[in-house]
Amino acid sequence: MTVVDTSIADQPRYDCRDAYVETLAELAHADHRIVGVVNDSVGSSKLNSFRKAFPDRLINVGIAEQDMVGVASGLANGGRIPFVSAASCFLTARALEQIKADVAYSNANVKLCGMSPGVAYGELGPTHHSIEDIAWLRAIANMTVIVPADPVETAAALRWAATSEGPVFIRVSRMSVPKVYGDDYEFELGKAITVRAGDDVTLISNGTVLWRALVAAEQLAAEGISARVLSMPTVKPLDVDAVVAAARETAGIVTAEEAVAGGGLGGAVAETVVQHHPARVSILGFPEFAPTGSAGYLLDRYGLSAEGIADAARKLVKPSS
Amino acid sequence: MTVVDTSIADQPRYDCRDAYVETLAELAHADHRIVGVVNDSVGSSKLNSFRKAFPDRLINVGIAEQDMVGVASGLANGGRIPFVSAASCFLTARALEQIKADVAYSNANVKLCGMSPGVAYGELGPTHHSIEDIAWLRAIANMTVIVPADPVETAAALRWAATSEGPVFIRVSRMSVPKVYGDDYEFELGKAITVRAGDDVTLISNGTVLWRALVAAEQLAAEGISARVLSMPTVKPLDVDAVVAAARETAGIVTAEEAVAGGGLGGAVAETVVQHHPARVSILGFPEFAPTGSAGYLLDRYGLSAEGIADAARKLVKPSS
Amino acid sequence: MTLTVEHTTMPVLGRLPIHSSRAEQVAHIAEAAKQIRIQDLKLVHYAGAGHIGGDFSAIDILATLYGAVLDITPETVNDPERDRFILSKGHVAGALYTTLAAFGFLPVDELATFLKPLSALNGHPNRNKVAGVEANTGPLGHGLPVAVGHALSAKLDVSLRRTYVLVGDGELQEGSNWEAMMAASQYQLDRLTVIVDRNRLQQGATTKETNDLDPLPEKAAAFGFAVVEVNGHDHGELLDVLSAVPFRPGKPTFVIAHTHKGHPISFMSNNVAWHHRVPDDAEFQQALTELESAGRPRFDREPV
Amino acid sequence: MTLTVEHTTMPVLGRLPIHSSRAEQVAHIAEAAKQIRIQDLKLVHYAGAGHIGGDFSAIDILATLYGAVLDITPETVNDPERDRFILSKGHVAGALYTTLAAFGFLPVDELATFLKPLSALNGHPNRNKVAGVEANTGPLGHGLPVAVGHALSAKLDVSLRRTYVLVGDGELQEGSNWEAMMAASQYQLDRLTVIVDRNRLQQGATTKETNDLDPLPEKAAAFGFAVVEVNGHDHGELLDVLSAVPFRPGKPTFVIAHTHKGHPISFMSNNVAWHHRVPDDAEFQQALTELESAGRPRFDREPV
Ligand SMILES: Cc1ncc(C[n+]2csc(CCOP(=O)(O)OP(=O)(O)O)c2C)c(N)n1
Ligand SMILES: Cc1ncc(C[n+]2csc(CCOP(=O)(O)OP(=O)(O)O)c2C)c(N)n1
Ligand SMILES: [Mg+2]
Ligand SMILES: [Mg+2]
Repeated sequence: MTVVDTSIADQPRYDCRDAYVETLAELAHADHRIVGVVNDSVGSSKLNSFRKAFPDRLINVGIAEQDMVGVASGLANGGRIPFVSAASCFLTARALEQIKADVAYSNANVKLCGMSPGVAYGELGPTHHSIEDIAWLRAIANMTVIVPADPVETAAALRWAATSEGPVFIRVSRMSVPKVYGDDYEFELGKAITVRAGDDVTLISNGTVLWRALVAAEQLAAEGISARVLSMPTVKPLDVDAVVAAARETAGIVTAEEAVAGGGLGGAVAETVVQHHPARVSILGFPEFAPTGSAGYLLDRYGLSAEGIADAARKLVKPSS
Repeated sequence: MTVVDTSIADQPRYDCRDAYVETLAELAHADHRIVGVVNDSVGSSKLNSFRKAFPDRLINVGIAEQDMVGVASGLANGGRIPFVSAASCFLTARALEQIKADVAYSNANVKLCGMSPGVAYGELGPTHHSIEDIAWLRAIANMTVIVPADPVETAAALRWAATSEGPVFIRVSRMSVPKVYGDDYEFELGKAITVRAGDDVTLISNGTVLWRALVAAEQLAAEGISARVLSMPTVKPLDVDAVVAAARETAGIVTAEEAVAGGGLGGAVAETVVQHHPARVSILGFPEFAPTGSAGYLLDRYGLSAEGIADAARKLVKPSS
Repeated sequence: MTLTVEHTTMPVLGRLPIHSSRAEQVAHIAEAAKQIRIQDLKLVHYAGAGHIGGDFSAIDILATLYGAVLDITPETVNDPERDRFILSKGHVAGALYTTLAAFGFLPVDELATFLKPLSALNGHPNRNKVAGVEANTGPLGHGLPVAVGHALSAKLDVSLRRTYVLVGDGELQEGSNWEAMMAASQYQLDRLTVIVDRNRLQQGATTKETNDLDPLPEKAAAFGFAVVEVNGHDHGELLDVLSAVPFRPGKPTFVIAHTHKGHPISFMSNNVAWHHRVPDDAEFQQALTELESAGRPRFDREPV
Repeated sequence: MTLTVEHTTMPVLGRLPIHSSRAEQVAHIAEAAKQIRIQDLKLVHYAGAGHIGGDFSAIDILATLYGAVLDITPETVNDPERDRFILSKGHVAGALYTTLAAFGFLPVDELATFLKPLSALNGHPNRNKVAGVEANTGPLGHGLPVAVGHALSAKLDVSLRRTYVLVGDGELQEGSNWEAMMAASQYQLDRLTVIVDRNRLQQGATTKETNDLDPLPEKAAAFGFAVVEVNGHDHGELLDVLSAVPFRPGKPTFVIAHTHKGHPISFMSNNVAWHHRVPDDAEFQQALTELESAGRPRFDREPV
């Protein structure tokens, strides 16, 4: 598979919701069982064109997330494949027991699509920041958790989800990102992708932060530090082998994600290394409710920029006295 | 502080809900601001006597957990100190957005008491098992997470919570436990307690599993393995120094908790060691939705027995080839 | 006390031929309900756990549904076009398992595993383990949204299959139900029937003392449902109403089934203590005697 | 375009003396509402974000509450006995901040920090950062339970302080509200007033197309509230109703304020596109002209 890696910061940027709706429409054309389920989030999920194409197959339950997820479970019982599309903050916080009981424990064939996750809602504040979603859903048994990094991976993950049986949570980013992958990319569940080879230190990332990790690796290369960059779209189940190899072969691991620092990707990596091959891990993420600021401002503020990631990597390679 | 340590398995057992209601009544007598808030859980929280003593100060909103937590936040706005008492599974899963927005982010002076947590509800099944609560609440900023190990610690933590300002989550165990602490115990937030000294390996535990870790340490001692046992009532904020010392001074750490394996105490310890002093950690907990069985059966089945903990410790001390 | 196969004595009753008379159907349901109660009493007594009050409140409804209303049999339990029944008040799993066994979905002697390690018969129903269970319930307020989802799927399929969901009255304090009712009405799901087990008791007290549901008919009507009230222990009334839905084209139906928790046992009936109390030996014997004594137990609807 | 202090031109209006006549109060509220709209328009236009449709729908209600109804002033903002107002539809934070500034709770020029890095004026209100904000809202369906909690605290204190909460109509699709309403009625919280901004639009469509709330008066009445309907842009009606609560002793009050999103701007009013659209330069100028033009904008209640 091709990885787009030259001066990624200068590439055009994409809102992954566009890939989401395109792919959903493509899937819905091919499989009549696919339906959308939303909470007054037709616009914010960019599903206007989908509704036009499939007026009966977009179920809008209104502003009612518990009902939304319960309804999705019932639709699955009736043989449908529901894609629930709602702001990730409300989907996961408001309907968590439905996700646990009606989807995960019931093993219902429901695809939960958390739109505009992380701090995409910037100035709308912590109530709208969905930084806990990964930690919350990772704690639930029988739940697959996927955090795609670009439009290509978003589309590929959705296609995979549509044809695999069972509960899946996919984050669909709003904050625009360059393409990391070529169009030949195929999603494989539970597999890390080495998007850049390296031996000194490992950067593990996903979602909107992955390309920043690639830029960080370039900066580090200029200083003679060879950083391996692992794309980790599947947070659960985690690619244990890739993490253990990184722990074994490099000086340490930096995890960087648009999420709370702990419990999510960073937590999963930490739990893996301590149980298989103890190593230093620097976990980047949000340590508190963010103050007012745009998404970009907040990422920078909490070290989720290329500079912040490179800094964390430097400290692992050359620990200060 | 005294630690009760001789043949703890033979000591009388206590349901920590009894300490809970006794302490709550004592606190309510001393401070008129204290009120209880429940979701038809007067009986399951053992609050019948409290209701008799303070008929107006036990607010039963009915079977409505979202409302329960929102109401608690409003009561705090009015100057009250609400202790929300509800089965931990429903309190945390059903009202998670209220916990995040109305309590944690609002910095409301609300005490969330998760009754009958873990697998206490045994045969009632995964919908009633509250094994994710610690991971879920730990991911929320500005949230203190406390998991007391016995009636003494439950009472002490409640007294602490009543006089400290801000959001607190306390698990109140139903599954009966022997006393680990003497009556002179005082709760200190964010501090581990070395309930047994040791140099070979460290067992970190809390809640209903702590006494099992003590029994495991005795079994290990009989084999010449000196196990340090750290009681970790505060999962958040974690006692970083105690964890780092354990990582530095012993061959590895076993974490054992009545919770999902990952994201909770084990996750917090893993994240701490990888960032401060990489070491082996064996994380014990539930890896899946449990099958039918009593609480005791399930703890044993998933290695949360003295034997299971001792086994994990042995593997750390003498790694098999 | 341990539950063993010796305690699983219930005959398998199955369904009557489709063209049986109403009187035959009602008699059959009555016999089924009696046998299910006797068996369920044994389950709870010997297993030492269960929710007998809510079980006995709901058994006449369950027996009517599985005995004569639902288009579902052990053979069609996976047929996509089967009717769906969702037990939202999942704490009465024991009553559901016993009912499923009575109608052949489950071997009667499997009831002996109720609550035992690794049994399929958990304290709350699991659809992945028990044929005939449509939803994993237990937390209250989940079944109605799931039922709405299923009714929507039927509507999308232009199918005539029906969806029934049984909710507790205390359970209706959960807001998720009202979200689902608004949606059901918006989508005009007239093949959806919500049955409320209106026993006026919840876990710790009466609904009135806790968080009154009344005026419940007005609430349901204002949320767009056609409302019908029945005696929830009268098999004839239940049969007539549950097989006649929908009552108003375009509207989902809300059946308020007036019941007593613990019905018809003299010392359990309408007594909140029996939400999850387990009968001791003497209580067990007395309850068994009352159930086995001839005649159909009387239930007079309370003045509301 | 950047928001600067130059754009924060609103006069501080404060409260009239207590014994002012009703006519004086109404005129004062009208002037305040006008100034708040002009200022809020500038905030949204220059900051490039906000929810102007919902802001303009609610401003007459906010101006009436802070201008003449609530027993709260900048001096008593921490007084335990103050009335509480909770903005449940937290997405109209801009309208709330501007209202708070108009009545002296917040320096007018601090409005220039709206949405800027580290500003206290977040896109949704934060009670820990802005004096006068009682609850951190933003996710819908949170304010009403919190208001019930506060009203309960007042009742426990045997206090006469009142609690008002403003909810969106789309917001009422959240079940948490109905849980809270049942509890409010159970606890007879007659010093609690729920005001619904009944603009019949939500984020993406009309309420009717999405998940119809009607018959809303019947729903609220069945949930135990005294229901009153008002023209939500008529300051006199709002003043009369909001200061007269409770209407039925022992019952909480449900005020359905009929409004238009975007009122009174010709091209915004009742237009769903303006949920969170930002006026461009031409639109800004036209809206400003319409607001500044003399006379009180007319609002005729729609036939329901
Ligand atoms: C979300 C949730 N909260 C609390 C409970 C605990 N609980 C189990 S049964 C019950 C009472 C139910 O009362 P009702 O719905 O009236 O049922 P019935 O009277 O038929 O037993 C409660 C509160 C639960 N199962 N789920
Ligand atoms: C729990 C939740 N779900 C979804 C949203 C997204 N959202 C913000 S405003 C809005 C529409 C609100 O409509 P309404 O309550 O009628 O308010 P108004 O018309 O006054 O703007 C939605 C769906 C939210 N803020 N919270
Ligand atoms: Mg009941
Ligand atoms: Mg509206």
